[in-house]
Amino acid sequence: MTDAPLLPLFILLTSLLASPVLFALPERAARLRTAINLGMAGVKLALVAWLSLKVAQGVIYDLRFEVLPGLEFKLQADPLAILFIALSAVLWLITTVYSVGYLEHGPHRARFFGFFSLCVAATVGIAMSGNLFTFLLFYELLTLATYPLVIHRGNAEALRAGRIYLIYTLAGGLVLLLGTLGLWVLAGTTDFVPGGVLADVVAQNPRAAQALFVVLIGALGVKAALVPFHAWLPIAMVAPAPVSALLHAVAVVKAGAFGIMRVVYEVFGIETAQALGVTAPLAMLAAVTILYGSLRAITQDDIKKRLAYSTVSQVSYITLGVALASPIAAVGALAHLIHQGLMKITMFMAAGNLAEGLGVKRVSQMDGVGRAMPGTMLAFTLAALAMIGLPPLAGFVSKWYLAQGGLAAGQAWVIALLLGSSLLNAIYFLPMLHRAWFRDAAPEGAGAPGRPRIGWMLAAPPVTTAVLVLVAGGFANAPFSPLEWTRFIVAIEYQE
Amino acid sequence: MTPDLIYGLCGVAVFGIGLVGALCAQDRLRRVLALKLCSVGAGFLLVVGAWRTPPATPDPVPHALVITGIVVMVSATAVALALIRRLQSLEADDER
Amino acid sequence: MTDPLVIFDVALALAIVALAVAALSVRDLFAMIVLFVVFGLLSALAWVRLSAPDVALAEAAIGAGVTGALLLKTLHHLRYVSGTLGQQAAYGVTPLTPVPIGVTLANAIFCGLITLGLAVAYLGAPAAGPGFDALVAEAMPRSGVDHPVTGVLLNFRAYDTLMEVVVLLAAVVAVWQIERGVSDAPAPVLGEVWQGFARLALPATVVVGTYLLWVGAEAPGGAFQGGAVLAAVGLLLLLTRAYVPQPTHRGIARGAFVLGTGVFALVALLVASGGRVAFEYPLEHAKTLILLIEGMVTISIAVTLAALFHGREPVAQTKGGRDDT
Amino acid sequence: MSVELSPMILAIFLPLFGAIAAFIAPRAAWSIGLATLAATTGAVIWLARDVWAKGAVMLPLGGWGAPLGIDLRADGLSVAMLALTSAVGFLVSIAALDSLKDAARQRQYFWPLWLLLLTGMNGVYLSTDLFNLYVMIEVIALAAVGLTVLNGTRDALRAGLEYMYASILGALLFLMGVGFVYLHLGRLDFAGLAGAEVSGSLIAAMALMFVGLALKIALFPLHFWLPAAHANATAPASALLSGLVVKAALYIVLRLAQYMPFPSETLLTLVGLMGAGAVIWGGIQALRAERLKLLVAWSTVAQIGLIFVAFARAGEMGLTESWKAAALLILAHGVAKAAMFLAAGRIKDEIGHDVIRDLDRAPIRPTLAQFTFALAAISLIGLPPSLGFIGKWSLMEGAMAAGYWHWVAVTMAGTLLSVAYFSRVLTAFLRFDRVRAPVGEHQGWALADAAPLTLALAAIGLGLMAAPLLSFIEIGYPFGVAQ
Repeated sequence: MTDAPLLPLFILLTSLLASPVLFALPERAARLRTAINLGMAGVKLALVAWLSLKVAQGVIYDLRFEVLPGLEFKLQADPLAILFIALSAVLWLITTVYSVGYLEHGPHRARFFGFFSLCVAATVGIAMSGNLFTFLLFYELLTLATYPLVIHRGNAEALRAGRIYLIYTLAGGLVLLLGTLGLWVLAGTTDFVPGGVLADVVAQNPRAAQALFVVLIGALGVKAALVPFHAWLPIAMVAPAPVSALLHAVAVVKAGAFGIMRVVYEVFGIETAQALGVTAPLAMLAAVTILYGSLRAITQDDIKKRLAYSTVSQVSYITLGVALASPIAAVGALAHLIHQGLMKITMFMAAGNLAEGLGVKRVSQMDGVGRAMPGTMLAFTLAALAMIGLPPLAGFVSKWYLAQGGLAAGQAWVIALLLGSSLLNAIYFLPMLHRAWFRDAAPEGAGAPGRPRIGWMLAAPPVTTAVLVLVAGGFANAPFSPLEWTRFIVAIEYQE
Repeated sequence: MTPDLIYGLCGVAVFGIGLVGALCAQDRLRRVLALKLCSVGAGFLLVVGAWRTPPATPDPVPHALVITGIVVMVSATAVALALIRRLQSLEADDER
Repeated sequence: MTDPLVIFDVALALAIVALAVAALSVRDLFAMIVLFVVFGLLSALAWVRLSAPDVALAEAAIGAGVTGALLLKTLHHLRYVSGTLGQQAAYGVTPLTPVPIGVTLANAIFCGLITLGLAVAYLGAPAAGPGFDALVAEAMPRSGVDHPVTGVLLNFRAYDTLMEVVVLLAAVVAVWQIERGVSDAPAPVLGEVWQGFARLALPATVVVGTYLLWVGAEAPGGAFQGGAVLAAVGLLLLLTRAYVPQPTHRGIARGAFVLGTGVFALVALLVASGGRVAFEYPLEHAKTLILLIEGMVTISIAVTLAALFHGREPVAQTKGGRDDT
Repeated sequence: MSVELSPMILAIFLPLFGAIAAFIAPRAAWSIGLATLAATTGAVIWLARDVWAKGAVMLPLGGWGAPLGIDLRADGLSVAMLALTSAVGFLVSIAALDSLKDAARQRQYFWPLWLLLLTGMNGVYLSTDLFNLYVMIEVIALAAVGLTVLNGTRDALRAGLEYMYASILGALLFLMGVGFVYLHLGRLDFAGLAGAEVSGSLIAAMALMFVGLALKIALFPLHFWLPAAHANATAPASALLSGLVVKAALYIVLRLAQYMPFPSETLLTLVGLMGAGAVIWGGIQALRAERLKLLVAWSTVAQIGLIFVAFARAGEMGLTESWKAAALLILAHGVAKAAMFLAAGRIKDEIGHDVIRDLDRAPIRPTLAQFTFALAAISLIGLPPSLGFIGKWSLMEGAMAAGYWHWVAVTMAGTLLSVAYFSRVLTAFLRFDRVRAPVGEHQGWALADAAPLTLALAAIGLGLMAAPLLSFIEIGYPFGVAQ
């Protein structure tokens, strides 16, 4: 059936095995570390490309391993997994470059890159999990791998943030364990199957199924930063910039959103979920989160905090698209999984550059930074405009499909929601752009000229991702574009 | 009133007295003694269980078990007493 | 006709219980130990009454005798280090923190309830119920010995007995490990009259011990009782200072400690051939092997019990107590 | 005439001869010890192959056969416990080589005591006779107390004495129970227990034996002796005590439950409640502990509680499955706790103290030991994919399926508590702003870290092998006897 059945495992191992090697390297072996990092990221990208081709040809990858009687550790490479893996592979490479530049002289680099690798491995594992049990395994691994990254600075503030992060995510993990067990006890399987595995249970015991839905979504909602479980995300901003970038773009919040997708599409099945009457409340919750995140973002002066609240809002587009239960909205949701990642990572890396190069950490300090760091700010601007939804950028594409989907599902309020949200996006992003480009730098402010400039390893990554934002939007209909791939997935999930 | 009844109850009583001592006695030496009382109580139970109305001979297996129990108990007692002696020496050093 | 015996039984049982209570409640620790030894002897008497002479011998020799000696030795040590050696009575050696009477009372009531429960359970148990009687009677001819208790100890349940000797070995290893350095308390010294008596008693004791071991195959007695009596020899030697353990004797002592265990285990292992399993002595050699084991075990028990009484490992006498922790 | 060896006999006699040799020749004790451990491990592997191929195996010692004689019996569960003991024991021994290298006297006595302890534990796992179990737990008790006070400090001696009292009392309660079994049944082998009619004296026997064993296991509220004893012992001794010794008594409980019918649901619930009390109380005390080793010791109290919750998780009807969850947790805790105590010992050695509050002030960071500690914590908390997680999963699965939500709640509360108390330590490892001197992070890459790290990795990795592990411990259908 396939020439390399273990391909998904190899992809997982590229980052999983890199991790102990990176831990063991002495602190000063910086070149070797960078070589291993970039090498493995490159290898992984190549393997993912190969895998994508194979999956597109209809090859099915399915690796199983029995952990307890009947309970399997299962890796599968379905198109939905590929979407997420591809995102993580591309962004791992870019973020690695950025991290190497960012931490050039910082302490504890061996530890940092070890956990960084582990974090990517966990993300890949989450993407390829073939059942909820395996998903849980990697979901907890992700928590454990990101915690040391969040508190990397090792000071009191970082530790406080880390504690809050840990409380939220481990409690979420525990609830997910409860949900997984519940699923196992109710359905006798935890497999992800398009169309879901709970149709019988829903018919017999809708109460239990509803409770299960609440438990699972609640657990995943912690990482997806759904209101009211979002509080950890803005606090976790004390992490170093590359960590924040990774957290917001691929790793943690996306893992939550991705999990919600799996649960709605492949545990319950979209029709079953709709019949159970749980999608509408989920859509409402997503809508509330979208508005709440945007509103809170407006008042933040700290750049990273503003971006964090923006993430709270933007990631919920994905949940919204899933919950609307319309294929077109689903296309928007899936595309947004990618697009939001590209946009947000650009902005975080740019914010990191501002802090590193100019010492600018607050919106109020941003006057004139556009002239001081034109490349970085150009990337930032592009991403911000894409977020707002300016055509033909990536964000516009997702919002367009979401709106269409809302109409198709007979939920016209979605259009109002999206318009309102875009307006709010503009309200908190445009002043930043205005300050950066149209105001003069304060004479002795942070943006004063003469400060040391950043190296190419910091400058290039945001520009690269900004270009990707442009490409993903402009060439949305090209083969192998995220959007194209998304349609492929939706056809499977809606069993068309 | 047969001997097994009388001594059986006697054994249970001795075990109980030992138990009270083991839980309530504060002096280290006395606690060791209380434990020894418990073991004698358990011995009584087995010996009584082995007893058969004469002229029948008693069951030898429990007898062997009790002998084993006695040797085991003296070993444990010796270790506990060694601990007490060592501890007391160290504590006396502290006070000086 | 059994009336006098019943009266005797009841009186003995009451005396045993009373002595147990008295031993635990008397304030003076020396009196406590004396009461305890009497308690042990009376228990042994009760076991003789219950047709268990082997057990009674063991209890009198080890349970009351050796244990009493160990307790006295410890009390002596404790009184020495706490500086109360010259005083008439010793009321406890542990610094006590007062415990609320309520707690003690609650504990006592709790234990009382447990005891009551056990008594009820005991009364409900079948009297002279099923036992090993028939099995033992049937197997005795193949055991190699004539005395059933010895048969059980050294053949049917020899594995238990081996492990019991292991317990003794563990005890002496642990005691040597715990009590270290040079003793700070002088060994208790017997008075002169006692010394003379002890010297006279020594040969007799050796004879009694050896006899007990020998008759064990046919009549009450055996390795443990014999070992205990021989250990008494050791105790007397130590007390009369006729023998003072030297560091150079440690090797021999170690050898003596492990002798019984080692020989026992080796024999148990080596008989397992020709379709036999471990501990399955060939019938024609059973008596010889059992006597060999008993002899070696007796030596080990005697030396070990004496060493347990002596306490710490004999080390070179250097002033100031070396503690290499 | 050639001697026919049986792996069961070897598993008991090899450590016994090793102990004798190590005691007689103190200078060579360490090499004798390691060789013995290796040989014993070999015997266990041999036995495991036998059991795998033939199912449960029996050996009537002396050829008499139960009930007159004593039988040795090995089934999947016994072999699993034996394997745990020799594998963990071997690695702890290697770690002990390093951690005792500067203490000649401790080293001299460590080996004979530890090998005697091994004799006793292996004896327990192969025994089928109640009185024999009593003798075995006394062997264990004396050797374990000797190990507890190995370093001879006042705190260790005080804790050791309390341990001794508890141990003797526990054993005597057990003996009294044995007496009642004899009164009722007239025999003491396991087979005699199976299918015995429940009567007053049998209930008394069971209660006495259970309480006695609970005292030895340190099941709440009889746990008072454990924290001090395990916290004050020297590191390899702590690892053996916490990882292995309490497991022997736990195993007996598991075993007895297989043969004796549980008299009532209420009693099982009571056992579960004691476990729940341990989980909560142990967790709270671990949160309050000021020293690292004390924290680890309190976590043992909590984890033991969890094992009993697993035991009671699905009531009497679920007992045929629940013991497996308990067994998994026993194995998981054995491996992980040994790793954690060794790691804690390494951290204490490197930093010079184990006051949790000041761990983050230390300029020295024994990275590998800290990493090991974290891995062990993952297994003890029960995070995937560790064996601890699988055990917890089985526990909660059974409880949920039976609708016993209170046990699910207890488990979750216990998990949260364990996260809370372990993160006190883990956070200190990663904090740097309280250090005055430059931090040396990669220090302490000693060979001594290899053993605990291996154990910790095993604790995690075994989780992925739970399915074969479970099918192995089911060999011999230990519960089949009662049915």
